[in-house]
Amino acid sequence: MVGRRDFLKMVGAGVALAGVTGCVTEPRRSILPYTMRPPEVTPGNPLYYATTMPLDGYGIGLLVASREGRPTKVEGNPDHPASLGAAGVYEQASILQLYDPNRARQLTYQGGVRSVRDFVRAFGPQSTSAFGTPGNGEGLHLLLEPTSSPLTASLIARVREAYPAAGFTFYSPLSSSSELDAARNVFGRPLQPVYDLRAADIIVALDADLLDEGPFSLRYAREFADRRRLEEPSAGMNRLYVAEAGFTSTGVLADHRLRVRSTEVAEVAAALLELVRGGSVGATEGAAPMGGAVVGEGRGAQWRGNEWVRAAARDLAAHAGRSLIMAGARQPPRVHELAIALNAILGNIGRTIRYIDPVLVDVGLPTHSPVPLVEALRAGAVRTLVIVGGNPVYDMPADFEFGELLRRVPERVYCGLYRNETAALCDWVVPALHYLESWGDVRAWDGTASLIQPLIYPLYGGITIDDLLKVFLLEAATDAHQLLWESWRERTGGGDDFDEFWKDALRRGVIPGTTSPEVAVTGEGAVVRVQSMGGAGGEPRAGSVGVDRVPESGDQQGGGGESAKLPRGGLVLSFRRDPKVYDGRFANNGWLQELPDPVTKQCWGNAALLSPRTAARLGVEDGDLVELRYRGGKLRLPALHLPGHADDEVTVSLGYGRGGAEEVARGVGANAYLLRRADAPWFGGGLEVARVGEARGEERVVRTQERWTQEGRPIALVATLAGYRANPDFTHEHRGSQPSLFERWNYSGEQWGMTIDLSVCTGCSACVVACQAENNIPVVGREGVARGREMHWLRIDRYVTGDVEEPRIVMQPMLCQHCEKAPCEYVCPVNATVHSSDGLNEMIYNRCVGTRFCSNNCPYKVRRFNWFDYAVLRSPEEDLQLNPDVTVRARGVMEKCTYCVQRIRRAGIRARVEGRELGGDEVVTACQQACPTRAIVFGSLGDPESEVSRSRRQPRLYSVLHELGTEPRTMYLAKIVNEAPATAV
Amino acid sequence: MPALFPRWSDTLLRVGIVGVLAAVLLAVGFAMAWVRTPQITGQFSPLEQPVEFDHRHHVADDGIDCRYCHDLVERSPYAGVPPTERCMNCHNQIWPDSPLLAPVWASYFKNEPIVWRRVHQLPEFVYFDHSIHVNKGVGCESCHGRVDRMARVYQVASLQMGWCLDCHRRPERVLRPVEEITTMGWVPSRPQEELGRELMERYGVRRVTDCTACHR
Amino acid sequence: MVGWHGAPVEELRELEGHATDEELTEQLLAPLWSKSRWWRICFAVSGAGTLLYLVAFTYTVVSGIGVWGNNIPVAWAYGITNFVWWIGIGHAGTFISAFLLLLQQRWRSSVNRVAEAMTIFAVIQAGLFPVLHLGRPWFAYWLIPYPATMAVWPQFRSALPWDFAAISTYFTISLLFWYVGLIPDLATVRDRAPGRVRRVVYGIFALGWRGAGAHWQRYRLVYGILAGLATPLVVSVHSIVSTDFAITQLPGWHSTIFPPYFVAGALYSGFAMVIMLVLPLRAVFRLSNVITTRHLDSLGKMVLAMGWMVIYTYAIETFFAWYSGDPFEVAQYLRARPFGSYALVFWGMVFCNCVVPQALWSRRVRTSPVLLFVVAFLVQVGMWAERFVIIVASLYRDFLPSSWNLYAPTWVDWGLLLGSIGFFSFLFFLFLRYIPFVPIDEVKHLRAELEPRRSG
Amino acid sequence: MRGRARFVEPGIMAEFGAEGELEHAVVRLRERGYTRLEIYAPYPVEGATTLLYQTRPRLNWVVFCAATAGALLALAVQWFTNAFDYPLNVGGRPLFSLPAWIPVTFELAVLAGGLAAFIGLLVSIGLPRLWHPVFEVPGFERASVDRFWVGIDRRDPRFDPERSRQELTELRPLRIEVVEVGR
Repeated sequence: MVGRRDFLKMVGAGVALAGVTGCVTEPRRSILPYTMRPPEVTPGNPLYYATTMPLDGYGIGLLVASREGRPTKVEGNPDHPASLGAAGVYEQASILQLYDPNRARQLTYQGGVRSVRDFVRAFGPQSTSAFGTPGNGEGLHLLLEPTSSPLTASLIARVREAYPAAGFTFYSPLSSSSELDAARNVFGRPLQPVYDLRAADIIVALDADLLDEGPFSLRYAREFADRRRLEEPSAGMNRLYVAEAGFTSTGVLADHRLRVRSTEVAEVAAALLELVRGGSVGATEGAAPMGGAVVGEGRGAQWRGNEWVRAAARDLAAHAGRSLIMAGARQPPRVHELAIALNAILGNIGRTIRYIDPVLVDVGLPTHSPVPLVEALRAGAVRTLVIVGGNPVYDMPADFEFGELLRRVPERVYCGLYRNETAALCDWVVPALHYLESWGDVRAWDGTASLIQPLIYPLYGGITIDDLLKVFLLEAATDAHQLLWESWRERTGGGDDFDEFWKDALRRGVIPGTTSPEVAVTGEGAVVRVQSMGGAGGEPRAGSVGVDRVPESGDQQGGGGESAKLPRGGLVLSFRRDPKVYDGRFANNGWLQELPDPVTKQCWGNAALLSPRTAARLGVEDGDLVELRYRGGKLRLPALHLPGHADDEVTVSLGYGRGGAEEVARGVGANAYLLRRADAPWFGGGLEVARVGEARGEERVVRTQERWTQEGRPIALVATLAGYRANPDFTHEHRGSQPSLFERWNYSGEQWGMTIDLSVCTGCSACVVACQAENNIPVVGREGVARGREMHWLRIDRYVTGDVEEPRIVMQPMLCQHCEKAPCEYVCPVNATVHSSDGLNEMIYNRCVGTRFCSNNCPYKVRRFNWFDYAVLRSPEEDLQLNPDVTVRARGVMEKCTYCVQRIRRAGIRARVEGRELGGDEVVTACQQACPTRAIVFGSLGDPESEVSRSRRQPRLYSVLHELGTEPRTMYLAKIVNEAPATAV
Repeated sequence: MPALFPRWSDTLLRVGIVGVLAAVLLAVGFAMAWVRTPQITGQFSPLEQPVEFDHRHHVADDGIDCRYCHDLVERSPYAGVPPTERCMNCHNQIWPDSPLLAPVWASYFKNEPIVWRRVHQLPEFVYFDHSIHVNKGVGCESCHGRVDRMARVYQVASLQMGWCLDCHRRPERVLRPVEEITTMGWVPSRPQEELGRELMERYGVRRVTDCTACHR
Repeated sequence: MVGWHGAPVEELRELEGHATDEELTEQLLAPLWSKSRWWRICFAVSGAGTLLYLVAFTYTVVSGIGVWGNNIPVAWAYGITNFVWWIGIGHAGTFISAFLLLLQQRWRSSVNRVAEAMTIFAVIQAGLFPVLHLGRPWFAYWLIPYPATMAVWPQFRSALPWDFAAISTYFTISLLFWYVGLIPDLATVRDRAPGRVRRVVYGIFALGWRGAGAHWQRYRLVYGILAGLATPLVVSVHSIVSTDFAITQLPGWHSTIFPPYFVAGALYSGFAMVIMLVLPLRAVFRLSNVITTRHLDSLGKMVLAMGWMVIYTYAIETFFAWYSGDPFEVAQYLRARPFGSYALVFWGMVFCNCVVPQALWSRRVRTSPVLLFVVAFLVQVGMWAERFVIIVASLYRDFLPSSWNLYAPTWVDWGLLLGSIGFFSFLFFLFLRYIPFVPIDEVKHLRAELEPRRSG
Repeated sequence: MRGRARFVEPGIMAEFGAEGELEHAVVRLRERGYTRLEIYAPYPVEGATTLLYQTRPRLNWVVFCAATAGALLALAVQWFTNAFDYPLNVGGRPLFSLPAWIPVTFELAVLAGGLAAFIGLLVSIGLPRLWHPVFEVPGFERASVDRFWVGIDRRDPRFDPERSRQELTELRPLRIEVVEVGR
């Protein structure tokens, strides 16, 4: 989207503008009224539709705003269990994917354009295919993405009937079976845990990014935050222990974070279990080495890990039944088993955890592993491979050499959104529909089913997986809605009130009564099982939990496998889901590419993350180009020092270095899948790092924030809960009125203000994307960011505090502070930025001449300038996403956060038309709406009972750079960390 | 030896100097006047429309209320140009085969919109909301003029920012009871200013001159 | 001898070198008639520079400021640096003509016209940058309070309308001052020029000056009045320019010492520029009898004096930064500048502006054209660096470390800097070619006063 | 002295080679009772000038008034635009921000003053005037180079072509020229 060519485009676009003056009259536009206006549509006012976004098979409920028939913004559906009204970066950015001009537009066979009918002829009733009628499907294999859709499930079942010999595989590079395998090992059947964080006082996350990863993370973040938002010092707060290698959003909020190699998390878990079971916790305070429970062999009892484990164990013991231990998807089943055991012992099961039957189709069965397919391919047993969604050629473990295998398949079909790496190797390429264009259903993590309804007529044509399956069922394609409607009619047994039921389901976006029931498991049983587990095969040995010995990291299956058998001190390579492009499927999304990584602040690419100490040991400078050598694979990418990262481990994001036909994604970052191995999907030892030289040009790390520290300045304030209670007034220097020569401007009526609670900000950046979508903020591309010209109105500042070795991170969303004594205003020569009567710092784009004086005088540097005509970077398709309530800024003007003034004015007009005053909490800004943890509160200070007014009464309130006397309307609540009382043992 | 310059050159130079200065001043003055003329504002020029729709007939003769066609005006930023079906409500009975209605039928059957030309055109960076104005007693006539006397609708007001501000600063000079919103040629029963102030009181009308009231 | 302060007579004896006024006149008019090869070469070179300027200028206007290296936080960089630099250079001219006139420093006579021309051309350069650096230059006229259809006005709390007023006033007054000073000489050219065309052209600009007693009387009065107006103006202009920075909150900008600081700096670079212009002329046109070593000496002393004012301001602002104890000020002055990413520029500035001029303590340096030129040149470089440090170094390290970022110039930035120098010299060479660059009447007047009076 | 009469229209002129001679000539002519004399010189000649013009013109007052007017205008405009016509809350600053208005006020004062001075000069010496009888005088072009001329107004009560020529001759000028009233 923003390459060299586009730079020229920007430069060129100027020509049109050059010499434009104020008094030119533009040509008459035309008006095209409906011929028949749909009753629900009121041109000029947005309509909201409930739908659901499927991601790796699980649904997240959404409300999508539609303006005159074009979806413009994605928001969370408060009624949906996985959303609760919040929306993450993927959900919100998916709307840009809908309009992506690079999406596959034509159905092709070996490059030649074909019609759907041709496709049906090839595989449908008169199929000439090898497996075709009346065959039994011998040689037919379908490679699908994991799905939980009841409709799809039923179709799959029918396809299986029709072709008993047909093979099925469900693959997604990020999904892991550890959790279910562990459950199977422990409970004898695959079960899926659903956590209730509201009920947990102590949470221990073992390499689990519960706040930002997984199909229920939005809900978990909300629940977690609800137990953390301090109304007053005396209020209670949950405590979070995190053991992880990289720095995740969860690590950011950790009260006690242990940076430990991914390979050693199992040891930590084991030691934890040991202490908790030993029951000695609490009793033997400080009675030093508890049995042999010294984690991290070779580090000695001094190692901080011991302290962390003891503190966690003590807390867990003290909060039996009100605690929670979670293991991350990256960890092998072993760790999950230990977690289950811990939860069982502490009696958390049934209290903070309930188990339900798995939601995905076939989940827990071998069809969820790519291995059988790969073997079949190697054996040449597959004659027709149908790949629906995903991008296996790109994201299968490198040692499968899937691309090579695929080439050998005689008949290859791909159905997906893009002409990606996989499409390039297939004869048949069938464009798929975006979820915002299609009918369907999907289930959330807790089993709740919800409907997917289209917001717009297919832009580029295409079919859904259901349509595709119907082709193989030799059935004529029926109307998608009809199909869905019928399937649910029979599922619910019809009934006269079905139409009502259906309408309601569509409106609310949730199908009532579909949430999976809890499966009763007995905690005791679990513990017993853990202990009595036979040592067969890769199964962990019984003793491994016992006090007598700590498992070697080498024992770990799944995680390390053979590869992990390495001498300590060797380097571990660790892969992670990218917080922006996920597994690579969003790599063509400009918003996400330009979204700074929550912790590293890197845009447009990935890097080898490693701790400064390890870097020093390897002689790798920050920003050097390094070569990773791992089990025969090589990968070049820039190194990036990440304080707080585990030593002797290198983390790399998946999803970059794409080679498909997607213009934005192509050539951005390095493809870490090339190093991924099937036996060690998430981490493994034996990595070598070689410094190549200084990274230049396209390989350079591009970051929106170079600095890690606050340079000792009081910007993002942090205190411990104890400290806060001891001295609740610790922010008093940073608030209150400042002496001023001017008498205060008198404000009346609605007075807008915002309060941001740093205690619950994970840095997930949902607000940043929300702002981008709501306010038509352009993407400036790698070059632009490299030059320091990113346009985000709302950025999240990340600062490390405390000890350099074991840093804490505090996230500070930074946006226009709407200062009452705004420094930007009095320096504007043309009155382009002034104050409104309701206390907004207004920015009038059409008056701005672009002196940039305001930006220079803005102490918060939240103003953004249109260095070029960025509008030309948007394709006509992407223009359809633009919010008609917000001006698209011209070249050469300044812009900034307006507190979503378009929403304020719309609400104000609505209220006054209805002849009432505007409520203090009636207006919701885009960022506030998206925030999963409700860290952002917005409203009128004029209304003493509004949420924001109440937040202003908290003692930990303060304003940034208060000493300057700018009197910001955006204020912050200092971050409170809930450290365990006497951690020092 | 003769002088370098002839005698008349004096006058020539002086006239020249004065002339140039005068010309500059005049040019500036002229430019300022020019941008206020209909040539720039587009006032008073009826536009050729795809359908020969005569407001005089529909409003004056038939007495159809503005809101029958422009039905969004009270609840949307847009007054709303009626969908074709709206025309058909009457015209499938009245003059169904009038040649003037040919394009309307065409639109109706082909289900293709009639492409009207915009008469009142604000820049993209201006956000005008009809609903708030009509609900607070600003009559259609106040901005659109006597549409009931227009064969082809044309723009009456300059629609320049200064013109907007006049009302926003002194609404009492135009406000009318909401019942009279669509009345053409309405005359206040009492002195406008007095009535206006009372209506401001009643409807809670404020003097809105915040920039973001119109620019977002 | 009337009003002969400043220079002891004997130091200007050289003026008597020529037998008659006519010969002196001829000598000073010679450059207007002669076709010097030097001039052609210089003119061609400066012409090329002007072309570069046009290219960079057009490219910027057509494509947008994005073609510069600016970013957030460094929203101002080369553009404003060049602006302040040029306006500073533009100060010495009027200062020499006006202020020294009031002080009756008669040695100014030989150099003031060059200085004034320099002022005007420098102000032209300075005036272009603020307009060019706008995001939408075609709306620059919005800074003028005129009754617009949008009924919105400029905002006079901002320093930019002040700038606008100051620069346009300064340009107008300087132009008038220069032109008034020119009238008698234009008359001389009118009466001496070969060929009717030239005589007519110069004649028109001479407005029919007859050198009558009445003319001279009013003329000297008005010249004095203009000088009286121009002197406070000179001081005000750079003070106002300094408020572009001083009225903000930015550490490194937010400082009450800025107005005097900027004026001193301006005169500093201004005098240096005068030296750089005068010395070559003196050599090329063999004017050592008119522009005497005494002139060089005085100019040298001025530079030295101004240099010390600048040194003082550097010292005092750094001291205050430290003394204030304000962490942001301290970080800016004691860390970001001397040890930050632009430390090299900073130390270069210190060397050029504080160390180099000390050479001027020696009379040998002051009176040696070559050495003097080198010093002046380095001072020029130093002053540009100073503005760069003030602007960029303050912006790239402001309040929130999260927004800190570096600035790197593009070829357009360089093109505009060099191009503006080219354009400046282009205008200056035109001036040399078509206007007597030494005020003939003043020199003759001075000379007459030096001569033993002839008895009637 | 009103209108044209303000400026001397010489009927006869004499050329001298040196400032001293000119001054001497002026002194002598004054002794003979000539009241309307004018001198022409390439540079200001204090002596002769002071003899002819004692009164100092009131130009400085003109300039002063103009400057004051400029200042007031500037203040008025700034008050009207920022505090009266469209009073906007700019950074919480008071509408009437007098200190901020000083710079523009000062600049406009200087501008007005300067223009007044310049125009005043031209008016007070009757320029531009490209043609003037004296330009018809042969050799007058050197008045701007190195010659010094004295002229006697033909309206001078004592003026008489013959006598005046006689009296000028006694001053031993380089030459004497009668100025035709050019038609």
